[in-house]
Amino acid sequence: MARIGVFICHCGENIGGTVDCEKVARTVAGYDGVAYSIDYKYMCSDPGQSLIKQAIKEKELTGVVVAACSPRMHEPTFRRACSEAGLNPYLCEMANLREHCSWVHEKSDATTEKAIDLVRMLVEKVKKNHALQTIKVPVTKTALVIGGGIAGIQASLDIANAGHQVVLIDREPSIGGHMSQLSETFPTLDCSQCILTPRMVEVAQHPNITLYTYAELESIEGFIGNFKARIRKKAKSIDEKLCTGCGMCITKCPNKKIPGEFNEGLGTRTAIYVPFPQAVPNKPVIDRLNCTYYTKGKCRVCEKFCPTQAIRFDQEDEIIEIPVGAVVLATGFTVKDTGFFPEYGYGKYRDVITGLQFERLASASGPTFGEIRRPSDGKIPQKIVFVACAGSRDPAKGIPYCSKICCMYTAKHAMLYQHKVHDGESYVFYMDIRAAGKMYEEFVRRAIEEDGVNYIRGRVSRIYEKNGKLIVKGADTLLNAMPVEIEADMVVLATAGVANEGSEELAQKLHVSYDEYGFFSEAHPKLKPVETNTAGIFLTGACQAPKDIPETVSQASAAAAKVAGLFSKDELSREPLIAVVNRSAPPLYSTCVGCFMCATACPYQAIEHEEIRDRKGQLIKTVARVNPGLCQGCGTCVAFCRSKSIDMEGYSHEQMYAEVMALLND
Amino acid sequence: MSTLLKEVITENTGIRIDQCYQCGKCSAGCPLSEEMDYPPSYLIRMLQTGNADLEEKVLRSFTIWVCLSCETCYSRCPMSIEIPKIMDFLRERSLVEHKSNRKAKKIIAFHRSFLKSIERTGRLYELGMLADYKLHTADLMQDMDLAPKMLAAGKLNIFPELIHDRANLSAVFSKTIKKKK
Amino acid sequence: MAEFEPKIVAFVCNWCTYAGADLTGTSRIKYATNVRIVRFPCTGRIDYMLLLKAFGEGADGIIVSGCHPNDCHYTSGNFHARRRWIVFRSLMDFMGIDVRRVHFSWVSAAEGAKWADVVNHAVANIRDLGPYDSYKKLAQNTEREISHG
Amino acid sequence: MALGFYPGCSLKGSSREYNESVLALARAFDIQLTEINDWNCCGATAAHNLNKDLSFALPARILALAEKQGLSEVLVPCAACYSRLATTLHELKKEDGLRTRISEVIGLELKASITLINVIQLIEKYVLPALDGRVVKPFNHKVACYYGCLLVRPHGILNFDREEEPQTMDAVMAKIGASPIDWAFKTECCGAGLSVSRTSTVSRLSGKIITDAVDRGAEAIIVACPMCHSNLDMRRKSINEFTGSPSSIPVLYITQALGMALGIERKELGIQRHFVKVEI
Repeated sequence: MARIGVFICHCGENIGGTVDCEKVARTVAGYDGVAYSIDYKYMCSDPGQSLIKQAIKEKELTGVVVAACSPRMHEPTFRRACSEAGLNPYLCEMANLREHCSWVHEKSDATTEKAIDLVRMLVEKVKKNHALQTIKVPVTKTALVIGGGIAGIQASLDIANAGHQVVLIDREPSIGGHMSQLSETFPTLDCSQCILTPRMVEVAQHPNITLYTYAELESIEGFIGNFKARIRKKAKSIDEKLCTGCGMCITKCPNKKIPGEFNEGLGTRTAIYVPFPQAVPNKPVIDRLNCTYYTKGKCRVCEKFCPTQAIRFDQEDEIIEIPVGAVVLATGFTVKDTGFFPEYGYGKYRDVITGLQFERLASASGPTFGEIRRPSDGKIPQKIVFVACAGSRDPAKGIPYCSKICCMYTAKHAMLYQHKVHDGESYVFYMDIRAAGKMYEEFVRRAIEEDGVNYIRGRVSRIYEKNGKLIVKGADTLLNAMPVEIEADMVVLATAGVANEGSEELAQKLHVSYDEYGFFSEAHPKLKPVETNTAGIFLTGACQAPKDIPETVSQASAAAAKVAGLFSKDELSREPLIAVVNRSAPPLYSTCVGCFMCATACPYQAIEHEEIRDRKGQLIKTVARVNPGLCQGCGTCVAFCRSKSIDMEGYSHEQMYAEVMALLND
Repeated sequence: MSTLLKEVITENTGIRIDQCYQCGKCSAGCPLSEEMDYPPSYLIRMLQTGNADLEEKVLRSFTIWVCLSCETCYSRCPMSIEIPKIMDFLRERSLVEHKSNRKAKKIIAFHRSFLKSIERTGRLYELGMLADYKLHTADLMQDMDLAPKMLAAGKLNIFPELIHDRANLSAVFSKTIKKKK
Repeated sequence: MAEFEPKIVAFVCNWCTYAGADLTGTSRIKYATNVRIVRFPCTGRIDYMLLLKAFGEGADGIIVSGCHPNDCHYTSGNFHARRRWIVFRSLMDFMGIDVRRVHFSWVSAAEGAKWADVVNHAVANIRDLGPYDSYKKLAQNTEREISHG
Repeated sequence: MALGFYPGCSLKGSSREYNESVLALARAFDIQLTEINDWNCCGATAAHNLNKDLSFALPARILALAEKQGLSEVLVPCAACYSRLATTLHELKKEDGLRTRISEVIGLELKASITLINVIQLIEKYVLPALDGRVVKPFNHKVACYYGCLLVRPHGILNFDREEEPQTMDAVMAKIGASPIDWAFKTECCGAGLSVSRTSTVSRLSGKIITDAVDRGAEAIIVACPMCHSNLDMRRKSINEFTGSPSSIPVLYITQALGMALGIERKELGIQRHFVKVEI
């Protein structure tokens, strides 16, 4: 005979002000199997919890229903309290009288009636609950970090320094990401490479970090603590063990006119190349799409000149499989190119460039060795226009959000330009200046007040070329929207930061959700900023949304702390609310007929085949079995099962029927 | 019924004036900006305030009449605000309230002569329209050199082309622009 | 005569619609009291036979609601739910069950206001349709026949 | 090939040569054009400037007459008329209430089922596929294709080419041997509806267009809109006075340019009617 205790919470006035809690307690007390029923001001308070614990012991309760707020809020609290009083925590259920009743209805009899119904449903459900034990799973203490920009580098170093193994992969031939392309960084104007390259080297030399560049995630399976990642190491066409990075091959490669990715198309590279001089690892790869040997069948000049015979034209992609316990996504972002802007010439004007291209022009290691020169004729621009919000905050172009970093880097660009071209004139067209950050506002003011950058509040409507000048048509909205026309030598568009191409596919591989713009979604916008909704997978940096370096680094360290926390235990506890296939006495063994419809429905490959044999080892039947480590408890298999042989703990057929029946038969 | 002009605009056109975040791209691209008393984004700002004096200025502005409906503003507006439709609405409203800008007299006279010509004949009778327009603007000399050249080139009809069902057309006018409110 | 107050059962998933209904509460958006929410882990878990059971026991209407397509916490549960619903609906229709009494919708955890709309819409709609006694009687008679031979 | 035809007022008056060249081209490619019976003026800028319902009713009457006549695809060469008809069609399709109201105003049944095409679409669809071997006098000149406003904007309604730097006219001209130039004023406004009431505006706006085309070496400006043509051609004297650098660049309808390349008599194409002499 069930002995259920029901505890009605007033939540101060939150529930009590709308629902007649006393009446609920009184009514429920009369139900079959209810041994105790009481209402109280705050059930989640210490005295409230003591009330429950005491009742469990004194009334020898076999189940508990707490009628209070949403179970999404306090279910763990009350289950813990039950457990402390010696009652299996899974024999505790919550009725949601606050979010689903008192807060959404006016005070009335109907509201109290609904509260009574909700409690009755859960009383009937809890009678069918089973005592369950948490599931323990082992943890593989290796983290996979995807993406080797500053986010991935920082996360890898932090995890590795905490004493855990890290596998860092990057799809480019070198780590470094966008930060390695930057000239100087706001608001301190320190050189980006100077602060980044030591970290890159540290990654390469760290005993706990295994680095695979030119590598991508092929697939991943498993669950928190127990993933199995398959990584495609793309063929670099060299033997990395033999290559010394002497660079002879690069000097000799006859194919020198390929637009270089690192210089954002403003410089060229060879077909066998390292992206930039400080690359890590500093060993070349052959770009097979542009290599004459691969496209035309002959050349092999690099092979001839390589002093260590390290060139491998027949190398193939290699797939390696590694067990990991956690994944950190740090795949970064990209910026829209100038071709995205019809009104700014569809990218056809060579002297209309992106902010990232300007970084390369301003960088001492860039194609112009740090001199600001026009890509078209190499002349130093005397008049330069910067356009903020190019694509960002533009719903008509499909990018309604603010890209966050452009205000600051545009101020930096204008400043760098004024530092390098003293007699030059610079203009910034902006809509709002978003300089929220330590020393950020001061930085922008410096650009305006000390470096004489002309800020004009208005958006540029059109850019066209006339007699070698770029005509920029804007308006000054602080001067009654007066039209402003500037004949510029060069225009820099602070183009919108957008998700990397292929981010959706990657998210789907990892079962991580993403927003409509392709950025990965955090599990909670405020309280879980580095978690994803898939346990064991974390994110950091601009793959979640555009962000600057300080923010990226802090988020990377945060993700690393989460991973370290996960790796601090040898075993993980998991909720036992999972599917089970029934078992019964011989000769039936199970009602499962082995159709494996469940396996087709399961998104987690959690359904296994189990062979039932007699003592002689003779096969009697094959039935389904749920791997408790893999099952996430969605219950799709339960709805699919034709013979009702698979059921779900916590949401069993019996429980759900009991709930519905209780609701409709008062 | 709302009394704020911006809300009246929303009720009649579905366009939400408060969507504008004042980037000024419309004013920057408008070919007529420099001839306007208030460039488009500025005019929208005036409407956003809900200030009665500013609304009055909008209805009395020259802007709404010099706007050519070239649609450049709308095509580049990041918020896809249909400014030409707003201008259409404001013009009609300005006329109804007898607030049209003095400088726009000729523009309005032209539109009126144009419609009068259509109402009478069904199709545009350019010579008739021009005569009517000149009568109303007292600008007798305007385009005097054009007409003979047009006649010579066979570009001007001496007589109007009349459509058959002119009764139908005159009904259309009396049910729309001539409807008594 | 007092207005007919329909009994409506809502089968919702834990991750989107249940959380969305929580948000309706936190936002203090009011809606009709006629709905009782039954929490499932995922719409994929919902066995549509339970809908028939609910009608048989006297429900006048049912709401089924989960995550938007592509937003399922379990990746694809809501797609399974939708696919099975399409099949099940035509079966219900064929059997003569009034399919207008089942409201299928997507409400995300961020759509508190939408949940209130879904409920109010369903209540108004089912109020117009009137009590669903016919199926209840049929189901109970059938049950009696079966148990009494 | 049979199409409905809405010439509009300009083509019957001040832009007669556009009508002549459209008809000449249609004859050359066996396209039967059936004029809509008893059509009226679309209301142009004047109607939508003064009264919304009238601005829908006038084009709606035209659409209704075309439907009554059983025409399904209607050619509208005038970009301004096209814009009014397309906008009306768009709004009528969007809003059933409006359709009922306007149908009552015009006293005619209104289904809003017509498909409209402009002259360039006509050329792309019916002329280019049959063009092989028909060009006898390649139009080997540098041309500035001028689209103006109403051919491409608003894209949501017209769904033709792209709003910035459109290409379709350029592609057609290249097919008949011309070299279209890349220039900056393809879709800038010429002053259109202010032609009579604010001539100075027209001189300023059209002046910029002509100057840019000439500066970039164009030998002719190609248009597909009677308003653009009359502003750039008939108003040339005042434009020249305004810019201070007189230009004699001719302005041709795309149909005239095609006709010339096909060897059709210049007179048949109405070229003698231009104010600015066509000496190419």
